[in-house]
Amino acid sequence: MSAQGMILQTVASPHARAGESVSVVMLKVVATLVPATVYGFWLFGSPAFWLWLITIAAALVGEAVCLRWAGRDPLPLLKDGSALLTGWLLALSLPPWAPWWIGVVGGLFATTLGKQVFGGLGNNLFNPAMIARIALLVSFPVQMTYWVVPAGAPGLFDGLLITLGQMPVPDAMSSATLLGHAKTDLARGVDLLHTELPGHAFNWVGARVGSLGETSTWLIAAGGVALLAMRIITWHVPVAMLAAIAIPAAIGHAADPARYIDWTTHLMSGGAMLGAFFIATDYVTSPSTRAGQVVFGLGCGLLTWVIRTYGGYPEGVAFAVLLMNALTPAIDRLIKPRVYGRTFGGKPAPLQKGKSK
Amino acid sequence: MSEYLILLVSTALVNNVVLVKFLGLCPFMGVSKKLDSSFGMGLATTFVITLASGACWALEHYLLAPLGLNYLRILTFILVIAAAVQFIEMVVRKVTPELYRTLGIYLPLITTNCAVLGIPLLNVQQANNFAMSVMVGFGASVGFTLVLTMFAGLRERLSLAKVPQTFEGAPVSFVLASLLALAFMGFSGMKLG
Amino acid sequence: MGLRELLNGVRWGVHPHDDHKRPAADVPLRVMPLPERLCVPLLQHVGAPALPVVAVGERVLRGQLIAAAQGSVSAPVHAPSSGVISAIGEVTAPHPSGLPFAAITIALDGKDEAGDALAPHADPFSLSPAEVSQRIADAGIVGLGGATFPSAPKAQLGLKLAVHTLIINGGECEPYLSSDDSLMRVRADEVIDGVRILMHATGATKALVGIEDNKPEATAAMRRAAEGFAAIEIRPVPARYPMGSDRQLVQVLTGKEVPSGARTASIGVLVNNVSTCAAIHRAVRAGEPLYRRIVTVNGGAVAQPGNVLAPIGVLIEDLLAFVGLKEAPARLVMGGPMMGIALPHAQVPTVKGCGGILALTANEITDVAPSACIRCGSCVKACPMGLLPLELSAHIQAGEYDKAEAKGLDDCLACGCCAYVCPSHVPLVQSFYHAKGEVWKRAQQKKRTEFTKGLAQARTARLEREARERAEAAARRKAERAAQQAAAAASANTAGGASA
Amino acid sequence: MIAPIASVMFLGLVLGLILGYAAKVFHVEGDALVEELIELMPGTNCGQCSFPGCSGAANAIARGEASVDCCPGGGRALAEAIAAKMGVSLGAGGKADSGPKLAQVAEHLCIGCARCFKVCPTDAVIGAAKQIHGVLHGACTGCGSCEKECPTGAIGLEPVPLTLRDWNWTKPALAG
Repeated sequence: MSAQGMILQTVASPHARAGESVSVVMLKVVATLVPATVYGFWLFGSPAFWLWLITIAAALVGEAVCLRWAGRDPLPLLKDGSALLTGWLLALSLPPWAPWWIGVVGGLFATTLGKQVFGGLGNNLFNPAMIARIALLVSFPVQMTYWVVPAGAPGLFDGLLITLGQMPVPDAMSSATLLGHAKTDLARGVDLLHTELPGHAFNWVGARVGSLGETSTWLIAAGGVALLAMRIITWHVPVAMLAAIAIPAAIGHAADPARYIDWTTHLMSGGAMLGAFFIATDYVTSPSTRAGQVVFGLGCGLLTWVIRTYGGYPEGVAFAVLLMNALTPAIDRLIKPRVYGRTFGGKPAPLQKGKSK
Repeated sequence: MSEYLILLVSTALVNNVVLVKFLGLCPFMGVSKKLDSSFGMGLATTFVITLASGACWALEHYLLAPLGLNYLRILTFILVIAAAVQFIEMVVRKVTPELYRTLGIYLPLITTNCAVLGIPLLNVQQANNFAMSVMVGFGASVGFTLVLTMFAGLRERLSLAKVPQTFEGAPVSFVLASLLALAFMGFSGMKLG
Repeated sequence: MGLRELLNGVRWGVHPHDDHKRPAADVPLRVMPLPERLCVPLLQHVGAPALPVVAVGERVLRGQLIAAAQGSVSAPVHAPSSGVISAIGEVTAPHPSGLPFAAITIALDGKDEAGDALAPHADPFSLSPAEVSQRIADAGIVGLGGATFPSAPKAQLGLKLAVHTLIINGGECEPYLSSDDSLMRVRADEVIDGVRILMHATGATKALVGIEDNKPEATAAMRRAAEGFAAIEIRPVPARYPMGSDRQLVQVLTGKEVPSGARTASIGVLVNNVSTCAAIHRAVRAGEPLYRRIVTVNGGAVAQPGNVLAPIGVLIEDLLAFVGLKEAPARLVMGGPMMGIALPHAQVPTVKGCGGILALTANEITDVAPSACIRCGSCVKACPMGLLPLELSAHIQAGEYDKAEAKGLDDCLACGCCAYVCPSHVPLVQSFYHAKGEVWKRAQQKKRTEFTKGLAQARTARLEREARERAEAAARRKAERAAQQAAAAASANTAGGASA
Repeated sequence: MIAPIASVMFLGLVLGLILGYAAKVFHVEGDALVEELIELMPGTNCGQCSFPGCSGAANAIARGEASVDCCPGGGRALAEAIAAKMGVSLGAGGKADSGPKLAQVAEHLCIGCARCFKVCPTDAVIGAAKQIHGVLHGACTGCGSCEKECPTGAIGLEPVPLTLRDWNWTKPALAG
């Protein structure tokens, strides 16, 4: 009996698989973002919707063009949903009435220079949505800090004109975010006890100035809890990050309320919730061990607070996440789980004889 | 004391020598393929910059300024730096031959690292006192080491990634460096205290 | 970390939603009728292959020795039934490569005539531990859980290292398989007696039988059988794959970890499978060598799945013909779905360590093309050894085997948890198999280089010595010649002088 | 005029003295690299790398004149060990490993001239003059020295047949 030519399949075990596919995971994340996004559309009207659509389309186009250029079939890879998620997250972090080209440039930047240059999904070193947001913020500071109050949502067509820059936005609509306002006042020498917040700067329900991801804090947090419940993310990154924002904020505010914003405002403002549950938990760019994720989350939170409090920019979540992304390989290298039968240093565990219990 | 701490943070992060001032890019691109060797490079450069900052301050204040030989500044500074590099080269060769071989030409090339000459010159320009000069040198080199090891860690991971052929090697490293610089923009305009 | 892990304290591994063990586990044990021929392999264990002691054409009887153990770590092979040796040659091995290995083919005559049994002993406890071990060795018993390490040298090692606890592995954590379960249900007394004999052979004072809590019938039967033996404790353990791995079971039952690279005996425990214990009972009490075992035949393509008592060496096609097939299987697997071997075809014999044959349908194997790793960390959470499968795999892909080794490749059990949970369907286990093979190859190469280096040095030394000896001999001859000439000259001189 | 010259001279002198002293303290004996490389080499001096013996190859590698994978006997394992010592990275592909080959005697061609016997660096060829030779596979390095000596072409390198023990899984191809 010869073995030649009889091998049907040389496949390694296991012969069963349980893992949910990548696209299912991505679509579940997207699904948890839907309530917050819809609430944002309701608050800011159709310009927000058009910008969201344009940003996602640009992200998908960027991904497809790169894949085609690399000689791969784009369609099956677009279906993994990662470019959709990237575009969506970027759209949630933009000023809702930003002009169309902000969405186009951001979406393209995110999937091309942020991701495909490094080899596509799984190989990018920085969170694509945040790197695009930062690139936009640094390059177009005026458009990226032009916020509107959530009032008088225009119709679909008017909204499209606003997004396309064909209709001027009334001055009365423009405002500053809470964090931005506080930063400006502190820089002018007005302390926080005497600052006068403009209307719509803060609202517990969420009808306030900001990006889609900032206003609907509760819905974002609810989406995050849903992700936790579906076991797509673990508690390590979000809890560590929120704690590392809240604890220094609480200490600072207790020490000097005129200089430091209190911790609830910190958590409810900017991209704290979106960052903690959806951005910092990005699988690709965060550490792969539980302990590493805690360190990563703490770093994100602390840097967020430091940049918000001392930095030149009012909001620091995106910067903090990117800086910690850059440290992720180092964290993964330094913090490893203990291997069974080995010490934390990786040496075989010493023999310990004696009676068992 | 807090003044020096602020100086340290400001030179290490806010005015990072590599990502904000764009000095010392040669070793930043050259010796960032392996985390261990780039950390070694960082330590060697830290030694040279800190020593050179102190020595050049002394040179400036006790030799060049009193004798009015300001035009010899660059020449004498380079002399001091070259000597310090020679010294560290001998030490590295003796202590860790592997690191010596890995660093290769980049070890003697610390001499031409513009950050090394730039920081003593900056100190003279800003009329820092001795302690501040050393602190600026140390802070800048800590920033250099931090960014270099960060970058090396990223590149180590990148070496396992399937980068498109067009971008393989230097191009993707430059893209990566620019994205890292973007992230460091977060520290810009930081006012401590 | 989910609720289940919080409750049972086990944080590693996977818990398949459907373990596919039932209904096969609940079907009464069937005895397979004798096939026309059997191919009994010579290497069914870890160690040196057995050496045939019969010739082609010779008639053998059931239980007769047909191949003897070779060396200290080896096991003999016995004829499972009576018949004529029709060939001693190569058959396809139950191995993914489909390469052949040596086997003795017996054309059965169907009479099933018994040969002389090994000396049975009514009271094994009156024998010395060494004598018990000898009987275990003579019966060809190897670890039946799949590791197939010969049981006798293992028991002797336990005795030498003074182990205090026997861990009896009734985990059977692989989905689909229920051969140990079935054995414990119907032959619990044999298992418990085997445990007692093994305790005697190893000098252990205590035995912990770990049974996964998804086998309540087996646990109850074992509890009944163990009544009155205080030293034997039946302990249900959480059903979680890979509970049946010795290191994990030791950890759960004793709270201790086996140091990396060491055997369990080094911490005073010895792990044996329940089937091995039953085989030991039969060998020592009844003198029956190991020539048959319970095999689970299961999978979506099988018409009547269940447990079958089958002779060792039966061809898979005969076994499948006995249970019947509903459809052509998409894959044949020896062992469980997590760690089993995909067989090249059905003309492959079973071996002592084979506890299950699966005929899986295309739906069950769900082969999906791998996509890029998204670093989700599922594999890290699943790994029972605390490794980072995603990093190991990335290093292996880049050809950095040394880095993979430094990150614990040797500690990998190849249990398959990582690949099971991977959402990108990365073939992690194949990567690890490949890397382990590569590392082994290099170690062999290194050993070889050292050996040949020694040979080369010996040769250089020999050549030098020969050259020196030649030179010395030449010098000696020259000196002798010179001395002779001198002597001749001197004598001539004296003669001359005398004459002068 | 004097001041600049004197000060630069002074500076040079001081730094020179410090460096001179440091050179003494941190003196490195010989080239340890070559020694370490020789230690790694197979030591059979078969000459297949085209350098004079293993020490010659080690010197060439240390000088950077030979590639780290120049030794056919050592295979990829040796190439990797040398690459690690040299602090260079060996490409994932490197030289294609065609699998091990060992010397084999075609008995019907062998005339028992014992020439192969004399050149084998590891004494792997057995037999005496006028007798058919054999090869001890455990000792053969596959260097091929014997192949060139054989007048009848009876001895040559043959690939080793694949067995269960040597078979290995292929590296899986990944997408993405």
